[in-house]
Amino acid sequence: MNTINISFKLNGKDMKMEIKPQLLLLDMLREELGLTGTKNGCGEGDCGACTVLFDGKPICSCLALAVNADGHEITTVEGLGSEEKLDPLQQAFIDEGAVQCGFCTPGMLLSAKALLNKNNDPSDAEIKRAISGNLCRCTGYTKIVKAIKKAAKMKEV
Amino acid sequence: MDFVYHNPRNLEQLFNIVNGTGNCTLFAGGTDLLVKMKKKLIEPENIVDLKGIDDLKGIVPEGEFLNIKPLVTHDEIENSEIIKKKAYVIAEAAAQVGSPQIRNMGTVGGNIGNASPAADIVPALLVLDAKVEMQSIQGQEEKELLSVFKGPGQLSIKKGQVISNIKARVLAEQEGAAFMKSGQRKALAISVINGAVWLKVNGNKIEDVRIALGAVAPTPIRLFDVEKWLIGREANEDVFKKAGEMAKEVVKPIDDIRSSAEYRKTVSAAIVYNGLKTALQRIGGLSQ
Amino acid sequence: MVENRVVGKSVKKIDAKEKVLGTALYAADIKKKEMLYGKILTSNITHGILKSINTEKAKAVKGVHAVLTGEDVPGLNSTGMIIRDEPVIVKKGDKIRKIGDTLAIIAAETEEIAENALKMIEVEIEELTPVFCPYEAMKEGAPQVHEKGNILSVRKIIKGDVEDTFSKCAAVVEGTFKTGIQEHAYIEPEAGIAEVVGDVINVWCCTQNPHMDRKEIAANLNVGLQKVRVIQTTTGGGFGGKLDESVQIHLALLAKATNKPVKMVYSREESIIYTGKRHPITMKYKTGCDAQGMLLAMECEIVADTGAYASYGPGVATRCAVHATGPYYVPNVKITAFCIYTNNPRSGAFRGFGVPQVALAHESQLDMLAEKIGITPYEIRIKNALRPNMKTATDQLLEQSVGITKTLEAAKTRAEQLLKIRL
Amino acid sequence: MKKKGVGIANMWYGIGNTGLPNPASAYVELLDDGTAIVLTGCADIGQGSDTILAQIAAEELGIDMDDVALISADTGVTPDAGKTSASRQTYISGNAVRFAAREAKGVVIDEAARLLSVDPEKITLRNKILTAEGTEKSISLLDCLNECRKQGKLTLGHGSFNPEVIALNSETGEGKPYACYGFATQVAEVEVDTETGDITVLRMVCAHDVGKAVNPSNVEGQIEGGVSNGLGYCLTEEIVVENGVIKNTDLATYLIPTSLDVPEIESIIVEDPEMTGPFMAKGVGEPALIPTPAAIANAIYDAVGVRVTELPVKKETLLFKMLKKEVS
Repeated sequence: MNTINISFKLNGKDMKMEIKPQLLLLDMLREELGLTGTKNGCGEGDCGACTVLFDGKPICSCLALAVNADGHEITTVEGLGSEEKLDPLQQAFIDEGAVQCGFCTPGMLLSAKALLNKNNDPSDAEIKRAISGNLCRCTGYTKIVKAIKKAAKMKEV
Repeated sequence: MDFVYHNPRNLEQLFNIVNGTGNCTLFAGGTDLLVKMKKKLIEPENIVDLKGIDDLKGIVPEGEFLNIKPLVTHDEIENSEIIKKKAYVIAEAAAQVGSPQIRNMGTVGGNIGNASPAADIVPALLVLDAKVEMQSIQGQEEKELLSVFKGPGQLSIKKGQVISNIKARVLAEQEGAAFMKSGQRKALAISVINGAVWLKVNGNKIEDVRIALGAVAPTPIRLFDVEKWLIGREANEDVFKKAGEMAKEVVKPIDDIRSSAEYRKTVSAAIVYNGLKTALQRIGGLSQ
Repeated sequence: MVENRVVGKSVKKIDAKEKVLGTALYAADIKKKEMLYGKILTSNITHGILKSINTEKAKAVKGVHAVLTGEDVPGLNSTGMIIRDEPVIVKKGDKIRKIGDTLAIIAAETEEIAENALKMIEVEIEELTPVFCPYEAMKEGAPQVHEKGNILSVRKIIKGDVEDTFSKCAAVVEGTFKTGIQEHAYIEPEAGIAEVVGDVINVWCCTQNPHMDRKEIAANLNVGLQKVRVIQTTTGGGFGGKLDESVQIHLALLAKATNKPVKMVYSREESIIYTGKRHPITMKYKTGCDAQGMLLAMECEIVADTGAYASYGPGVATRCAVHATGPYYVPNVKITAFCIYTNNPRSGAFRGFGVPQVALAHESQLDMLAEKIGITPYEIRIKNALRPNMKTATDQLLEQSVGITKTLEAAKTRAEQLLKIRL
Repeated sequence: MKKKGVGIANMWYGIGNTGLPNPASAYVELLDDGTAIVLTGCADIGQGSDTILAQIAAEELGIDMDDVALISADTGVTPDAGKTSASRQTYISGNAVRFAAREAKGVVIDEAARLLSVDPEKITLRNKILTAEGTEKSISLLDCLNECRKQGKLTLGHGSFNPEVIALNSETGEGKPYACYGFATQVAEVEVDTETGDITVLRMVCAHDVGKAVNPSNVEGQIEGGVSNGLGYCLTEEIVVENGVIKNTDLATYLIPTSLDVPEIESIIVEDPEMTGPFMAKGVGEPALIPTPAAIANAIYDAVGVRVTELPVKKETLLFKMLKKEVS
């Protein structure tokens, strides 16, 4: 089987990979790179659990080919913050009780991150719209919206 | 999934691949294509990825038209200053597609290429008198957007042809437009029925009008009879209401998992009526 | 009283940090050396007899380590939370009762190999007439889903005399209410991984009850409970849907057969087809009250379609019956709740266990009565709400912590403020 | 035209299995340094039982949340706590953990009583200090544990709880199906579009009697999530089955609420203490969803005069019913 060499930025680091062109971005992240923070909830772009940032914009990694990362920048939840230094969004999600089962959380955080990067004072309506591609079955979204609003006002933790 | 991957960098390479290779499937945003592949509804032999071709990207004004290249995403349309100013009805439609993720991935060319009767962007383009430019190794051809749809998932396009541009007429003074959608929920919803309206008034009179509906027939449609009836009449609520009633009589939708045909018929009246009303309001013709 | 230090405080969830970091391990995130992937061959007919199954070709596929059929289940080959009525793998000669019944399971080196090998299993099924409507299924002569008949359970609650009381009511309302089938739709589809270490079978999986899983695995592998260890992985929602067995027993069988770690992750489609749903229920209600709106009698017949297997069906139907009056004092009650087998998808536990269904009925009936009597929906509720030292339909004396009048008042006050209305 | 309506619905919900035994158990070990390990079979599926049970243990042991490590749902290590279902874990496993903690605590209390020469009943443990009530005498938990170890005493506890129920009579249903019940009232405000049948839930006001909210934020989370789940059940969620075959097997055709579908949710926690519950708590997980469809259905009637008799309320069914009634 043919392989293709790609180079891209992953969570701020330069990466080079040799991959099969059929490989999905989600599978490259989870299976080849062990970045299992990105989840597979439906595989068809209906739930948003697999959301990653592609050049800063949220996309469904389950519907993207890994080759398309070539020359671009990918951010996953692992690139958002670390044990020592949480992203304000991550801190706000903990503080506000915005996490229940947690399966939608990584994708939700990334959609929120993309919003806050372009709008540091979003309204509730703007927040709800920004996360409307991320299904959550546990929280009813209420505390998630609050957490994002709070994070917008927080300085780096 | 098992396919040969092609990654042309320009149109010439693209045409060489499309002509020199067996069955080719064009890959733009991937939001529909990959779903179909995963469901094994299609099993393409050759995937031709268009994302490396810069000639297929960008929004360029040209006189009375806007050139919207096929790889422009729904998100780019929604946020394009020029579209928001001169062809806002397309931005309005793009904003209602799927979810932020899908809008960042899905493209206008892909939305047309899928030939889904429920595509949101299509009715908006149709009421802006959109043309499609098809390019192939033999040259270029321009068609009315409406004429390229043959049926669900079927496009009237010759082998080797690629959609290379979509031209939409900009809105002028005294021209208003609106996009309407009825989905089963407020995001991530495929339209149960959608529609767009474009209206040009002269004083109180309707000088010209275009109405398009989606998900009421095997392809998106224009309501030519209703448009003809409206031209020359006064632009007011009663006339719009009547136009809605007429729309209900001309559409021939089907039952599916999203809705019954009867519902689509009934709601087409509301879509047309509210569309006309909103379009007129936007040119200051009716109080809000 | 001393004030609590921790209880009553909104402390941060202890698992939140690993979840926001993406480091929490869900079953699908676990990888083991030499791990195999499990897949299931399921029935695409609703009712029949498995006449023959030939797995030779599938077994011969390179990369396939095991193909198991019903014959290969060393233990009971049955599961079920209340009644053992569901085969783990339908055995040759046995019955298929719904779409998605397991006919064979496979472990292979990749998911793709497993999927391709599944297609090579040859199956012969004798189709039987199915029954899909629970009312049809209750009739004599209907196709029998299980040998013991289609009426799985009947729960009766009888108090006082409804017939006599209805004739004395100032207002009586009647209605039939139907509810649809709901899917749990947790965002994490079912997943697990099993590995035999020494003589202990370890199963890591998403679940709502690892101890029940252990019991089911042990019974079907015919080993002692001490030889099975079930470890719940971070679970991406359950809502009742992860109470029944999904991947657990299949994984344990495959791990034992191959002596390698085996992982199984349901696709969304598999999750929807294979797992339980919320019971669709039809409720015929009749409720009467006096001229002041005090409830006097309620009669209802509840029919729950549990599909092909019991799962939590009898429990759901019983809960419907017990909760059928709503939180109100009703002196005369006649409730019958049936749980019926059909060849529909299996219904099971789902957040609320039948109570959301009856709530639609009794709450609609209360509004209907209030309208007839000429009082508000709030008034009829506060008048009839249970209070301490009142008895329920099952004659249970409620002694304390009966907060319904308080919730009514609190909701009314806040709603009136927020919505600027009078309730 | 858009019409607004308001509906109200009540619910009750028996906590635990219906008229059947459903025990839970737990182990607690108070360690040398005053921290503790709790072992419970209770499966946290995201609703937060790990946190709730750790809170209960910390409270009972008079130590901080950070001092508690909780290991749950591993049959190799943890004792059986029954199912995470029937809204039973706060009430039943909560009691089991509390009793286990109490037993472990009993060892240090006895030791403190011996050291301080008072009756064990007089000893309280709070903030890691054992105090003899009505005296100035006290000893730190750490010192007391140290003394225990010198005596060769480990500080272990086991607890189990089985709610008191009476099986239902098969003919009359008489019995005591549950030891306690949760109660709730929800009010829905909706808007119905009379031209399309579109139903928008604008606001939900939800008052829930939980006995005692062990973690108020968590209780709100359950209510908000339950309302969302109930809203979907009421309006858009339906598995379509034809001849035993499910027609919608993906999340593009099985529609759960998105962030744009869920309204403002006002949660009101009502605490009518449950005397048999751990710190007077009972459950909330399922109650959160139960009255939601009924409240929305009653609000739809209030808005347009059409009585909902089937779930989900399809907008097309509603539209045609409205047209028949000539709602305008």
